[in-house]
Amino acid sequence: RGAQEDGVQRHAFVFKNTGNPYGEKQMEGFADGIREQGFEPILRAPDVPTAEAQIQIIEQLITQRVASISITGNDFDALEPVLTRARNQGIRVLSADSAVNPASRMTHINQADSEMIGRTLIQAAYDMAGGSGDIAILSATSQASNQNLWIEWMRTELADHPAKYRDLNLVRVAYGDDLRDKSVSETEGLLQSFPNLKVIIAPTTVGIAAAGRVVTDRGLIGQIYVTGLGLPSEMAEYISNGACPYMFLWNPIDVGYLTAFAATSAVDGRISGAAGESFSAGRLGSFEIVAAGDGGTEVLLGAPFRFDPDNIDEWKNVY
Amino acid sequence: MSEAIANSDDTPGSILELRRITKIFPGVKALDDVHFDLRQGEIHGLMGENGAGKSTFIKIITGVHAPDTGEIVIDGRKVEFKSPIEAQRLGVAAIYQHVTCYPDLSVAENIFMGHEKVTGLTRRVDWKAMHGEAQKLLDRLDANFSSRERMGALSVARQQIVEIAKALSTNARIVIMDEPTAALTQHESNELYRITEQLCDAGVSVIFISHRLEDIRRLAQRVTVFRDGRHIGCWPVQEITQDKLVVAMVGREISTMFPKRRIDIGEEVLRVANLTRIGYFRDVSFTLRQGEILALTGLVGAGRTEVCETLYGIARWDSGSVLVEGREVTIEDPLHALRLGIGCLPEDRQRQGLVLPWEIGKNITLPSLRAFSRLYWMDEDRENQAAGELARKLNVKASSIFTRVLALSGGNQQKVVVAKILSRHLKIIILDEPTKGVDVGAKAAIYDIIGDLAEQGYGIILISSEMPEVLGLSDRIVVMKEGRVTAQLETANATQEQILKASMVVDATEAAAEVAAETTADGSGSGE
Amino acid sequence: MADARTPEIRIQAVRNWSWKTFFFQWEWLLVVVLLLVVAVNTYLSPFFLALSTFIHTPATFLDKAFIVFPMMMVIILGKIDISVGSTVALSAVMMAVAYNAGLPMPAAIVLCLLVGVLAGAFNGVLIARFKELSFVIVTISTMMIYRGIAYIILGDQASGRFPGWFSLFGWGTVMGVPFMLVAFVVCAVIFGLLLHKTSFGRAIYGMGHNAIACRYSGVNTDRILMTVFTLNGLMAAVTAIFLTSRMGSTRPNVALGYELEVIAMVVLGGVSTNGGIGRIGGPILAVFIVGFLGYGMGLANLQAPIVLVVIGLLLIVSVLALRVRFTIRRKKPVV
Amino acid sequence: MAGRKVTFTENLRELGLFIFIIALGFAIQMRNPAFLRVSNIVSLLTNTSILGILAVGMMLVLLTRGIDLSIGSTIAFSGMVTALTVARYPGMPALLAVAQGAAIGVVIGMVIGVLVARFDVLPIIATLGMMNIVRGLTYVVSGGRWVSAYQMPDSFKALATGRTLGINNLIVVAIVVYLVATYFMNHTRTGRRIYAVGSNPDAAEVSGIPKRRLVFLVYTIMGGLAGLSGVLWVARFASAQGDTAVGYELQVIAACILGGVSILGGVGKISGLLLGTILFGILANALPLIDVSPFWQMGIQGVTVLVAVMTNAMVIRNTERSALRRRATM
Ligand SMILES: Nc1ncnc2c1ncn2[C@@H]1O[C@H](COP(=O)(O)OP(=O)(O)OP(=O)(O)O)[C@@H](O)[C@H]1O
Ligand SMILES: Nc1ncnc2c1ncn2[C@@H]1O[C@H](COP(=O)(O)OP(=O)(O)OP(=O)(O)O)[C@@H](O)[C@H]1O
Ligand SMILES: [Mg+2]
Ligand SMILES: [Mg+2]
Repeated sequence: RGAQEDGVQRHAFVFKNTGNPYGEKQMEGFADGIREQGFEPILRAPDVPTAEAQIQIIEQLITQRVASISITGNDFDALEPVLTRARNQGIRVLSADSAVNPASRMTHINQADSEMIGRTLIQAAYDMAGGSGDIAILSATSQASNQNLWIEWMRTELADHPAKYRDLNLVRVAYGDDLRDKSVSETEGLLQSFPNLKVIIAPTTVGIAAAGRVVTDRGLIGQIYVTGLGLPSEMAEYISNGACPYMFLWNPIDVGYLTAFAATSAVDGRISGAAGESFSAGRLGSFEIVAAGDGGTEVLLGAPFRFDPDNIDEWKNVY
Repeated sequence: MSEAIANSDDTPGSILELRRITKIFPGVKALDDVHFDLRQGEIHGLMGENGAGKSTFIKIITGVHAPDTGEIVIDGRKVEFKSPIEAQRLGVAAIYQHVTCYPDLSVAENIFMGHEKVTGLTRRVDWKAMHGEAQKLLDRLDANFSSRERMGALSVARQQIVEIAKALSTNARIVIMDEPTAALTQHESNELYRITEQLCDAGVSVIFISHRLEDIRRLAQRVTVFRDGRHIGCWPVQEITQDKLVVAMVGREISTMFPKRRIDIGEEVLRVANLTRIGYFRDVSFTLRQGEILALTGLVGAGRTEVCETLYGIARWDSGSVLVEGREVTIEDPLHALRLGIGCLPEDRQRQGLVLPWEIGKNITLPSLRAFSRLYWMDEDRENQAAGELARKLNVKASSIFTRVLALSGGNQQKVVVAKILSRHLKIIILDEPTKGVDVGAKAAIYDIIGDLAEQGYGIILISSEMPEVLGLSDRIVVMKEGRVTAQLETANATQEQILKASMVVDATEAAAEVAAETTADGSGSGE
Repeated sequence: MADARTPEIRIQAVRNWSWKTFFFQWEWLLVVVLLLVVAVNTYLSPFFLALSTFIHTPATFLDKAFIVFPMMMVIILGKIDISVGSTVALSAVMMAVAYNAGLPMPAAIVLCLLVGVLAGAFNGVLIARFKELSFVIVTISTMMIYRGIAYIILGDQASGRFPGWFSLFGWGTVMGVPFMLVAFVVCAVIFGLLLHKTSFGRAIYGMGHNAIACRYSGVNTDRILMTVFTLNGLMAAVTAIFLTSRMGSTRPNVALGYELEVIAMVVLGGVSTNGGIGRIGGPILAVFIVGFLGYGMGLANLQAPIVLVVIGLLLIVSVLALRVRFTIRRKKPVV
Repeated sequence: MAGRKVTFTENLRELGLFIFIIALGFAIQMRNPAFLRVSNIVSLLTNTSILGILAVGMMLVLLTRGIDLSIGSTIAFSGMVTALTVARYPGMPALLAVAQGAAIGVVIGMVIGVLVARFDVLPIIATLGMMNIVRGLTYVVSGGRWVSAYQMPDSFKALATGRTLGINNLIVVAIVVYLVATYFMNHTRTGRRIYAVGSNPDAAEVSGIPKRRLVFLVYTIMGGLAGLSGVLWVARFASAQGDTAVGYELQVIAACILGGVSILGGVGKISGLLLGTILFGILANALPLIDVSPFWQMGIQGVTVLVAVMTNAMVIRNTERSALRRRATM
């Protein structure tokens, strides 16, 4: 199954949209992982980050009778009908990086524990603010499910330790829609509205770079700090100049690579997506499927990696 | 007739000559082997029926169209124009039949577009010089508006004056005027005659196209007639009688332009009392009865069109009242007016009257789509039949009702607009300059139609600036000036002088008093 | 005196039909392009040439095609409606929220249509009543307003959990043919007749060429304008139903950018943005050209940027072909 | 006589918009006193300057009855190519990079110009097609990558952050563009002829105005300004992405129309354009300042735009009516 005339199994990866280096790296990792096992990867991404466009791509993959589809969802629920159709045709469906709902996937490859990300970012902000001051969040779009989950955990962290965070005020969650110009306007709005602002947490690659840019431009380095989740290449400048003392991210290549092995294991029948199963993932070693917060199961890649002035130079050319 | 080729060839002083010109449009031979010559300082009239090929001929001289065969000779040298600019450089300027202006720009810019005045060194537009020059030209034409005015805000007649100023501004040696008087009143036409003669005295040669015999009689030294794209003849104006000219143009005799019919005037169908639209007209009152032809006349800009458009629901009146068959009405929009039985032939047939890219038939049935459809579903067979009948009745010249109106000559276009009105059952018909730009033959036909309509019991309001038309057709005359009625006269005892006086006097109330003193009958009261 | 060469022409009321004018039509070019697309796709992917491709895949691109019909009317009128994508989002969100608030699903669907109608009518009223406002600015601002309302209602949430039968709109079949395709054909017939066979359609074409003359001729231009924009809203709501059914849930940012895709298809179909010109067949062919092109290139796993470039080229090249045809046929008159 | 009056009312076209902007500014100031602070005004102007530059080009296009939907893509493409170039050759002078970006835009504009002016392709189709093509090419040249801040030399980034005479460079560029455009449109023959072409293309042809050449010129200028904006955009955000400025064209067109430019051609003034752009700048800048839920932002923006144009329409209606009344009493 999943074979063209020449009999090579084909595995597809669908990212959110084209022209996104983070996605390119994930696809690159996925392709490496699939080729390593002697199969053929298919890498797809629509030109706009919408669920509607992904549905079309999945329909095309179904027609091609691929063995598996791994998807970075643009919508948690909206892909369920088409993915169900794919599964009914015997195609194995997984999600990676940004989940689709448990009913439409076998399992989800999670870059890192959402709880850990949320809590770590608040701790970083606490650290940068020196324990007191205003903090604000600059997110992507208001419906990005990843971001919303992380923000939820940030709020939980603040609520869990009221004494520790007594002087730390989360003043606003702003949305830059992953657009450069809007992210800059929103950042400037935050600066103007909250004179006491100390830290901006931006759990999105476009947002964090835009915030770093504004802080650098305004000569606010040392007064206002930026942290969050960003691409090392985008953030290298602001980590070096001190606008962002440190930030986090996982390795997208590894996310793709791990997904590749999960996909082939699912096609082989080695895993069914139930918690407790495990499979080996080439150079990354062995992974176990665990229960996820959304009621489905997931595979955790590991803790997010911390990028700071000491290590940024070796990573900025990687991704 | 066609052998009557008079003055031909190299008469000394001939500055423009066209030989054996043929121009074929898809399906139409617009010009067929015509020739023409123009002498230094001459005013040369060019006449012919609608669609005879006059405008096409002009466009060949100005380089807009290239002839299929034939040659153009200027100053004894053969020339070939690749674009209108080349013709301009050789001193040819034209005032086109359909005003070609830039409605969003100022009058001065309209005049100088294409040959703007620039400052010497920086080559920037010299606004001051342009406005100064433009104002001078306008003053020379006795125009009472500013060169800074926006072109689009001017009436058609004033735009025409700007067009003339534009032609003057190029210092052309050959000026071609394609029906310049079509939109002008008698008074304004006189001004135009004066200007044209001035030009000739300065050595400029003029080709003057007109459907008005008096224009040619008054101005031209020679007259050339085209018919169906062919050259019929060229005569010195003194040597040809009016009747012969008409025969040359139409190919048959037209017995009487204004056949006097005796029509019984019936009930009052329309009463307008103290109608006012602020800024446009004020206290306009008149009545109209079945079978009556009421002429509305006055100078351009007197507000006649505005009054009629208000009656037709294009605009709302601010105060006053309108009674249709004794019932007071409000008129929301043209549809409403049509339902009340009021129809209108608008002033600007290309913009307001026709869907130019459409076929003749579709245009004719546009006002009565309802009648040809059941529950919105069109009955095209019935529609085509009806359209065909109307087109035949008005003698529209085209091969079929599926010809696009775009390709028709002005007069035939006008007939299509008339056919549109006839497609509905109405009581009152407003005709705003129905014979503007229409040839003698078609004019006679339209007069005939107007007579027929009156006979059938329609009440007709005829806006016209042509004195013979007003006096020859109407039963009663209302004269307007600057938005007020200055006189109401019975045609039977009205004179041209009376009308002119009422339309030009300085003070309207004074004029009303003056005219009232002279006339015996009071127009508005005579109905009861 | 009477010239033998000018007999009194009796104007005819019968149309001359000729093969030449019949084949000199834009639609034939589109047919050729469509066949070309099929040929290229067959070459690119072994999966393309199958009956199922022609019967089942249209469902993947037909959702927005429902707006093509009323948008065609809007463009024939010489206007453009940029707010349709937002109207889709707003009516979808209203439907989902109403259903989840306890309204029975059929009622929610009616509400969806109603919202579309209201949104379209609001555009229409503004454009008809405020003549000095450009339709572009009106529909750009309602584009923001409608989607803005959707955001206000649903915020960052998605809403769905529709009853099972609702998915039949997008996924169901009638005798093996997808319901969406059937619905599309029905709409095509209805709109085709509306446009070409009724007085309403006639008036739309007339207004596209010369709205002033139509008003002088007693056409109720305001009402036609409002009706057409309302139809546009209605069909946007129909799209919302199919789209939501296919996605099983909805959120405020669905159907982003649909307006330009729809306009592109209408324009490719030979409808002139100058107004007055275009026949129903063109946009229908354009829907399938663009749809199959995207689908076939997807089957061949070509990357999105390539697909973008090809669709752009298609748009320009096919219109260039039209231009060349025109320059052969006639020289443009001046004045 | 009446002439003076008419031109007077026509100069008031943008009065309503002006009043509206003042009122809006006042209302925002009440909510957040930071609004009229100098630093905020500067950031507002900085962020609006690119929109303003593009609006000038779009006005020219709209004046000729055209439209350009491709500028978002042109910005992305020129920005991307320029960013790739400076990343490869960090020693390249910044002004050369600007020239390169503008040149790329000019070439794209010329292609559109040829399609529209020479082959009579409807502008909406030509630019819709180019929008897709150029966007696709942007992804192709970048290979899906972004160019990041650390890859760009400081001199390049300083294009957007540096100052000239104490004013941010972006604002300076925008001011220069406006001054040049004002002179060009009001005092050169070419500028006036662009108005003429849009006002009546057929008449333009008869009076010997090189219509096609002007249409070509207009798209070329638009392309050049979009290319320039692409470089400024990339320098300003210190990052080049494939999806830069997606959908930006609609904002630019909206700003133009808000500023009184007619898509029917021939009508539009630089002064109105300025007001339209500033209103959009305020909308983008002020909503983050006053504490509204992000979910309300888009709706508020839409309503503001609609109310702004309606206010303007009302003011025009009223001035015209009172002008009529005055005329009637004369
Ligand atoms: N661009 C064109 N394409 C096709 N036919 C045309 C075109 N221009 C003119 N014609 C046709 O050529 C013939 C001559 O038209 P022309 O406009 O020269 O007449 P005219 O003598 O000026 O009439 P009028 O007195 O009504 O202005 C008409 O039959 C007209 O339909
Ligand atoms: N005093 C005035 N000042 C400026 N414009 C005026 C004035 N009076 C009338 N107009 C305008 O001049 C134009 C001519 O008016 P209108 O068409 O009603 O006159 P008319 O008698 O029908 O003349 P025409 O013979 O041109 O049809 C109208 O557009 C009107 O708005
Ligand atoms: Mg003529
Ligand atoms: Mg009039």
